[in-house]
Amino acid sequence: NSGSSSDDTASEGNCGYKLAFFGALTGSAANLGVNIEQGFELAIDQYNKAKGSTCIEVAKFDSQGEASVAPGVARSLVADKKILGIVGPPFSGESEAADPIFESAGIPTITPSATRVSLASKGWKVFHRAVANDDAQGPAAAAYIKDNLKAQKVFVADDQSAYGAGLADVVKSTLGSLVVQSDKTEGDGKQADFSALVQKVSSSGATALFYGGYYTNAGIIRKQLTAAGWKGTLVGGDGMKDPGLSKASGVAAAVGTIVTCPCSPPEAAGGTFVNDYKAKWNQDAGTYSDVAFDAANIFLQGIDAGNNTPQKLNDYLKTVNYKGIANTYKFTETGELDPSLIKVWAFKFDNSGDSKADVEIKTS
Amino acid sequence: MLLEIDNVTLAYGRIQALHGISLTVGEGEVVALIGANGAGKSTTMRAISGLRPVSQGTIKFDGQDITKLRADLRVIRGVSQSPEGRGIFPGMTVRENLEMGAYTRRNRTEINEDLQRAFTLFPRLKEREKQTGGTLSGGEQQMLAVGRALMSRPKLLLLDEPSMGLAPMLIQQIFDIIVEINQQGTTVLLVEQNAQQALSRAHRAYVLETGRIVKEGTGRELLNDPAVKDAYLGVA
Amino acid sequence: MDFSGLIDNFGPLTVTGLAQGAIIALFALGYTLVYGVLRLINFAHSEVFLMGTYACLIVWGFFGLDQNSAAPSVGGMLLYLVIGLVVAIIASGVTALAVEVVAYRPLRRRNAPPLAFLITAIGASLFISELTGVLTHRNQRGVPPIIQAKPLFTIGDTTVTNLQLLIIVLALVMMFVLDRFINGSRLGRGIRAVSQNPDSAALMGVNKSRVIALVFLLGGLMAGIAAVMYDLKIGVTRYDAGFLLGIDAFAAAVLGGIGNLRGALLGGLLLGVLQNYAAGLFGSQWLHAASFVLLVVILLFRPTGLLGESLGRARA
Amino acid sequence: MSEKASFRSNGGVRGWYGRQPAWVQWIVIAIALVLAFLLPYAGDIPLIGPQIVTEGIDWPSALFNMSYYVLLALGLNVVVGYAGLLDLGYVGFFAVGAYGTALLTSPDSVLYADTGWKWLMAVPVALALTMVAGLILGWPTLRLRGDYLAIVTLGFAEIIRIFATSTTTLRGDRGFASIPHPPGTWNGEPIFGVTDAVPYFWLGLVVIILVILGVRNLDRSRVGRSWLAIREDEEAAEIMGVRTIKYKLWAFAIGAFIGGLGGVLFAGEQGFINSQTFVLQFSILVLAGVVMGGSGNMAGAILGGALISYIPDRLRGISLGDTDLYEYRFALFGLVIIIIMVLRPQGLIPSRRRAMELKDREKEVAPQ
Amino acid sequence: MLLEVDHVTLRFGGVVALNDVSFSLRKGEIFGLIGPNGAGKTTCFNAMTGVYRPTSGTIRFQGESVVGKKKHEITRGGIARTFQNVRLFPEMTALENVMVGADAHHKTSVISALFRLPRFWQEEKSGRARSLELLRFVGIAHRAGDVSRNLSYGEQRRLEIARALATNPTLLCLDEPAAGFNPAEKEELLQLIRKIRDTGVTVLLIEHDMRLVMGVTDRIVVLEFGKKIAEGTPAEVRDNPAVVAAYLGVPTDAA
Ligand SMILES: Nc1ncnc2c1ncn2[C@@H]1O[C@H](COP(=O)(O)OP(=O)(O)OP(=O)(O)O)[C@@H](O)[C@H]1O
Ligand SMILES: Nc1ncnc2c1ncn2[C@@H]1O[C@H](COP(=O)(O)OP(=O)(O)OP(=O)(O)O)[C@@H](O)[C@H]1O
Ligand SMILES: CC(C)C[C@H](N)C(=O)O
Ligand SMILES: [Mg+2]
Ligand SMILES: [Mg+2]
Repeated sequence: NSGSSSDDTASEGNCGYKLAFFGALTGSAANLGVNIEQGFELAIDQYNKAKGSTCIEVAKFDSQGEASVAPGVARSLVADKKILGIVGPPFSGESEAADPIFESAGIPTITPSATRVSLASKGWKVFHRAVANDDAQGPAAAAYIKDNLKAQKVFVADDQSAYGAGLADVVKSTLGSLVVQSDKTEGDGKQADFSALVQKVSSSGATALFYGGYYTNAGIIRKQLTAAGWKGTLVGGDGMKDPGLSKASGVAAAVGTIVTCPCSPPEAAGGTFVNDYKAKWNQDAGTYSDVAFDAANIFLQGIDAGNNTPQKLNDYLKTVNYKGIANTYKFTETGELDPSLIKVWAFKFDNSGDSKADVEIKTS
Repeated sequence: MLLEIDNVTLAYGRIQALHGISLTVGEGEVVALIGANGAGKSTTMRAISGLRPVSQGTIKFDGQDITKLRADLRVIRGVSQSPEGRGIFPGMTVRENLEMGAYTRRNRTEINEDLQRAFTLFPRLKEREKQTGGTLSGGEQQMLAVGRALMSRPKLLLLDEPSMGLAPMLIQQIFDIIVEINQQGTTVLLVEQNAQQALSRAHRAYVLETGRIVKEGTGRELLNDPAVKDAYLGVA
Repeated sequence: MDFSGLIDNFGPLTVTGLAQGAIIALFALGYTLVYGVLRLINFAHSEVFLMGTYACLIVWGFFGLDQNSAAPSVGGMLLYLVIGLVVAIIASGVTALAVEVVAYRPLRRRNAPPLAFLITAIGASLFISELTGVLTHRNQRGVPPIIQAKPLFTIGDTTVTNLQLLIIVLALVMMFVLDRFINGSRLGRGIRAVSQNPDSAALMGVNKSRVIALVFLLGGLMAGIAAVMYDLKIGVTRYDAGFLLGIDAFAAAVLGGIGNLRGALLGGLLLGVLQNYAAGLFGSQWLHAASFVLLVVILLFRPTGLLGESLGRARA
Repeated sequence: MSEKASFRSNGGVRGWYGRQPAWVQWIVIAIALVLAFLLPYAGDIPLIGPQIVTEGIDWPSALFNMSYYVLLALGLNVVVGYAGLLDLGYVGFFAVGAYGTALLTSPDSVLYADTGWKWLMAVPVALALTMVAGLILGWPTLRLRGDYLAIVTLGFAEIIRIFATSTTTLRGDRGFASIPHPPGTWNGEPIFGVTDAVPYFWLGLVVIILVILGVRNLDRSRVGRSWLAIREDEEAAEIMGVRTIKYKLWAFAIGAFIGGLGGVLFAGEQGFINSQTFVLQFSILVLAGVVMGGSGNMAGAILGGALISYIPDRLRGISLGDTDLYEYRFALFGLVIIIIMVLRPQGLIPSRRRAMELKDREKEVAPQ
Repeated sequence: MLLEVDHVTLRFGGVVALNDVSFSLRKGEIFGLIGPNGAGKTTCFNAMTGVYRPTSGTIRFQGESVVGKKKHEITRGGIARTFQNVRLFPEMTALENVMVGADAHHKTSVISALFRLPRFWQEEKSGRARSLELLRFVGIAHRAGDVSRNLSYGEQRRLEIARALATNPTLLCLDEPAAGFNPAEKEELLQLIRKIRDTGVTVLLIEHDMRLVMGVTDRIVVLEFGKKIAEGTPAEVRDNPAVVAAYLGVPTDAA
C-alpha cells in the first residue's frame, strides 16, 4: 500500500466513497450501457487494487435507457450521500430526464457517450461530456463519404431517434447535392422488414447509404440490402459501432461497413487497457468502454487530490486536464470537451466481424 | 332399465335446482316429465346429457354409470338431446346443422337417409335448407333442433319442450312424430308444458316440483289425477 | 409525399409486399382459428411464432450453419429447408399446445370470464418473450443463408426471386389445405360447431377439449411455417420479433374478418402490400401507421372486416 | 330476499365491512387514507418496512409511478370494466395528456412563444384535449364490437405514437424538456422540486381520491346501469331505451379524461417526455393490471394498477445468487399474471357481481 | 289509430318475410298477431322496434313514422317489447334489469350523477320504487336481488315483461310470452295481460297458444308466408277457413 501519491494520509482519508454508473444495464439498449459500465468498473477496480483495499465503491444504477424510468432511479442515486460522481447517463434521452436531478443534487456527471448537442446548453453545472457531440461527428461522416468513399450518389436514412435523426440531418446538409434520396425508418424493435427502404436504395443508384441509428436496425438493413443485391457501402455513426451488426447481417455482408465515432480506437488506447478489459470481462472492449474508463479515472484522480465532496469534485472538473488512454480531457465552460481535443475516427468492419480503426477523420 | 337416475342433486351456484331426484326410463318407453316453471325439468335433462355436473347421486345408462362422463361421450353411447332454447348453430346452414346431429356416425348412406327423413318430417326445413340457422324463425329453429337430435339415431332421445314456439298444427304433428319415433324403437324422455298432450302419449310420467319428484304414474293415471289436473292441465 | 418513390418502385414493392403479406397471413391464421373457436385473442400466439423462428435457427446450428456460413447446394438447401420447417412446426405447435394447457385450460376448467383468458395469454406472452430476451441477452440472431435470393423471372421491371415465390406459394397452398380441412372435414365441422355453440356441440358428440387443442395446434403449425419464412426473408430474429409481427398479423386477421380463414389471407396480403406502398409514398416510418389507418377506415364501412366472420356466429 | 340481502351476505373482510354501521365505515376509510398518505415513510416501519420499499428506485418515486398507474387503471376500468369496451390502446390518452401539457408549457414547443404557460394553466386545456381525443376515438368505433374495437384502439394508440415519433411538432425522440412542475412554495422552496418525489405522490393521491369519488357516483347511478346493460347485451339495451352511443362516448371520454390526468401528472413530475414512453406494452400492462385486480371494481383496479408498477420496481436490486432478478422482472411478472389469473380468474378484488358470477359458473363446469 | 303498419314489405335476400302487410291498432286494445312458424310475426316486431328497416312501406306510431328512427328513440316514443328468445342482462339483478327500463324516461345526466344533484336522488328513489312495484306486479318480487341468469325460464319471461313495462310504454309488444308456461301459468299470464291493458297500455301479442290468444285479444291479424290472410275478432278468425287450413288445423283439445 505504498501508493503513488505523495500524500498518503490524504488518500487514505479519501476512501469510503462511491462512484456511480447510471445507465442501461437491462433492456434492449443494454449492450451499449454494459460496455460503458464495464470500462468504468475496470478503472475503479484497478484503483482499488492499487490501494490494496476497496477504497472507492462501485454503485450501479440501471435506467434501462428509458427517459420515463430514469428520474426515479436518479433520485435513488442522489439519496446515496456517499456518491461523489457519476459516469453516465449514456443516452441523450435519459440524460434529459435525469440530469436535472443530478444538477439539483450537485453531483458531477461525465457522460462518455450522450452526444446530443443541446445537453450542453441547459445551463447544468454538473454536466460534462467526454466525447465530441453530434455536430462534430456528422460532418466527419460526411467528409469520409465524400473524400474516402468518393461516393457520387448517397442515400441518407435514419431511425428517427434523437441521436440518429440528428446525425443524419447533419450529414445530409453537409453532403448537399450528393444526397439523391432519403428515408426514415421506425426505431429499434419497431420494424424488421426494411424491404421498402432496400428497394428505394437499390433503385436510387446510390453507392453509399448513411444510416443514422443503432446497430440493431443497421444489421438487418445491411443483410437485406445484400440479399437484394445492392453492392454499395453502409456508413453510420457510433450507434452502429458494435459487433452485433455483423452478428445479424453475417460477417460477409458487413465487411466494408464504415462507422464513425467521436472516439479513438480502443486498441490504440495506451497501456494495457485492451488486455485488462479482456481479462476482466472476458470480452473485447466495446464502444466507449475506453472513454468510460477514462471518465472514471478523472474522478478517481480528483478524489485522490482530496476532492471528497460532490461540490469539490465538480469544481475540480473545471480545471482538469487529464491524459487518458483514449484522449486528453479538458472541459469548456458548458461541460463540452475542449474543441481542440475532439477526435473523430472512422472504423471499418472486416472479416473478424468487428470494426477496426480505419483513419482519423479530419474535417475542415 | 335404459336410464336410471338415483338421488341426483344439482346446484347452479347457490341455487339448488334438484334436491335428490330419482327416476327411471325403460327401454322403449316414452316418459314425460312435467312441472311448473323453475321446477327443474330442464336441469334434469342437462344432468342426463352431461351439460351440467351433478353434485350428488348417480346416473346410469344402459347399465353403466355415466355420472362423470363427458357429454360428447354420452352421445356416442346413444343419448341425444334437443335442448331448451334450441341451441342451433347460427352460422351453419340448416343442412349443416342437421349433419352435425350425425357427427358421431360415419355411414354416409344412412346419414343421407336420415337427412331425408328429417326433411320429410319438417318440409319447412327442406325449403330453408341453405339458410343459416341464426336467421330462422323461432318455430323453424325448434323444428331444426328436434330434427337434429334425431340425426344421431339415439337410443335415448331427450326432448326439452319440443312443442315450444310451434304453431298449433305443428304441435299436433310433433307429438305424432314422437310416437312414431318411439315405435321405431327409440326411447324418449319428454319435458313438456303441454301436459295434456304429453301425458296422453306417454307410457309413464313424473311430476316435478321445486326440484323434487312429487308424483309418478302412468300417463293415464296422472291425466286423471285431480291435483295434476288442477295444477298443470288448466281448467278446461 | 414522394410519388416517384412509389411509382418507380411499384412493381418490386408489390412483390415484396405480397411476400411479407403472405407471412403475415400465415401468422394471422392462428389468431383467426383460436378466435373462431374460443372467441378470444390468443395474445401468446406471437410467442408461438417466436419459438418457430428460433427453433429452425437452432437446428440449422446443429448442422454448423450460422449467419456466416456459405450458401448450401440446391440439395442441401431443400434438405435444410424441410428440416427447418419440420422443427419450426414442431416447436410452434408444442408452444401453442403448452400455452393452451398452462394458460387456458385451467381457466376453462373454472369457466372463467373471457377477459381472464386474454390476460393469462398476455402473461404467457410476456413470460416467453422476456425469458427469450434474457437468455439471448436481447441480441439478434442472424439467419444462415439457406436460400440465396436469386431472381427467377422478370415481369416488366420487376424481378421475382425464388424466395418470394416460395413464400407466396407456400402461403396459398397452406391456406387452401386448411380451408379444405375446416370446411370439408368432419373435424373441421366440429371446430365450427364448438365455435358457434359449445354446449350444443357437446350434445352432438364433439369433444370440445380435443377441438380446442386441435385449433391451437393448427394455428401453431401455420405459425411455424410463417416463422421459417420470416427468418429467410428478414434474415434476423430477436426476442421481440413475435410481438412486432404479431400486431400486423392480428390486424390482418381483423381486417379480413376475424374467425374467417380466407379473410386472414386477404387481410395479410393487403396489409403487406399496403405497408410497402405507404413506405414508398410517405417514407418507411409511416408503414405501420398506414396499416392502422387502413384498418380503421375499412372497419368503419365493414364493422366485421372485409369478409365478415364465418367460423363465428351470424346472429346472436 | 331483497337486493341487499343477497348481495351483502358475503363473508370475509368485505362481508365484515358491509355489515358495519356507517360511522365505522367512515372511520375505516379515514384510517386507510391517512395510511396511504404516510406510505412514503413505510421504510421506517421496523422489520416489514424494508421489505416493502423498493431498492433500486427511490421509494417515493416508485410510489408516484404507482399513483399514475393507478389513475390509468381507474380510467381503463371505466372503459373496460364498466362499459365492457375492450381498449388495448389506452396509453394513447395518457400520451395526449402528457403531450398537451408539454406543447403548452415546454420551451421546446412551437407554441411556447404564444403560451409558455405554467403547468397548472395547461392542465384544463390538456384534459379537454384528451376528452376530445376520447370522442374522436369513440365516434368511429361505436359500431364495432369486442375484438374489433380492441384492434382499432390498439391502432389508435400506435398512430398517436407514430405521429409523436415522426412529426416535427411533436419532436419525436428528442422530446420536450423543461416542462414546468406543479406550482406552490413552502418555506421559500418550491413544493414540487426535482429531487423529492413525495409531494408528487401526495398530489397523485389527491387526484386518485377525487377520481374514485367521481367514478363511484357515476357507477351507482343510471350511468353505471346503462354501461352495465350495454356490456351485457348492447342491442337489448338500446331496445330498452338506453342511448348506447351516448353512454359509450361518455365512457370513452371519462376514461380518456382520467388517462389524461395521469399524463398531465406524469409530464409535471418528469419535466421531460418523448415518444419512447408511450409504447403499446404500456397499454397492455395497464389492462393486465385492471383485470388482475378485478375488472369492474375500483378497489381491484387500484390494487392491480399499483401492482403492475410495484412488482417490477420491487424486483430491482434483488438478486438470487449471482443473477439480478431485475432482468427477469417481466418474465417473472408474466408468471405472476398467469398464476394470479388461474387462481383468481375474477381478479384479486372482484366486484361482488363478478365474484358471484364466477362462483356460480365454476360449479357449472360440465364433466370433462 | 295508435299504430299503423302500412303496406310493409321486408325482404332478406330471396326470402320475403313480410309481403305488403297492413294493419292498425287502436288505443287500449289487446291485439293478436298469429300465424304459422316463419310467417313473419317476429320480423314484424323487429320492423316496428327499429331492429330491421322495411324494404318498403311505412310504420306509423301515434301518427309519426318510426322507420329509420333509432331503437332507443322508438322505445322512448312509447313502444316496448319482449323477445322471443329471452334477452335479459344476465349478470344484472332482476331489480337492476327493470331499473334499466325505468331509466328510459329519466333525465339524470352524467353531471347530475357525478355531483349527486337533487334530480339524481329523486329519480333513483322513484325508479327503484316503481321497479319493485313492477316486479310485484308480474309476480317475481321475491327474486329482485337475484341475478337474472339464475331465474328459471318462466321467471325470466316475466322479468322481461316487467322491464318492458318500466319504460312506460303506450304499446307493449309481447313475443310468445306464454312459451314454456303450463296451462295454469298461462292462465295467470292471461290475467296479467288484462291487468296491463287495464292500466291503459295497448298490447300487441304474438302467441301460438290459441286458448290464450282467443281468450284475451280483442282483434287478431293472421299472417302466412309474410302475407296477411285474415283479420277480425277472435271468433271471426277462428272460423275463417283459410286460417284453419293454414294455421289451426283440425281443432284439438287446446283450441
Ligand atoms: N343457468 C342457470 N344458472 C343458474 N340458475 C339456473 C340456471 N338455469 C336454471 N336455473 C335455476 O334452476 C331452477 C330450475 O330451473 P330449470 O330451468 O331446470 O326449470 P324448468 O323446470 O325447466 O323451468 P321452465 O319450465 O321455466 O323451463 C330454477 O330455479 C332456475 O332459476
Ligand atoms: N335475417 C334473415 N335472413 C333470412 N331470412 C330470415 C331472416 N330473418 C328471418 N328470416 C325468415 O323470415 C321468415 C319470417 O321469420 P319470423 O321470425 O318473422 O317468423 P315468425 O312468424 O316469428 O315465426 P315463429 O312463430 O316460428 O317465431 C322465416 O322464414 C325466416 O326464416
Ligand atoms: C451510446 C450512443 C450511441 C448514444 C448516443 N450517442 C446518444 O446520444 O444517445
Ligand atoms: Mg326448462
Ligand atoms: Mg317468431
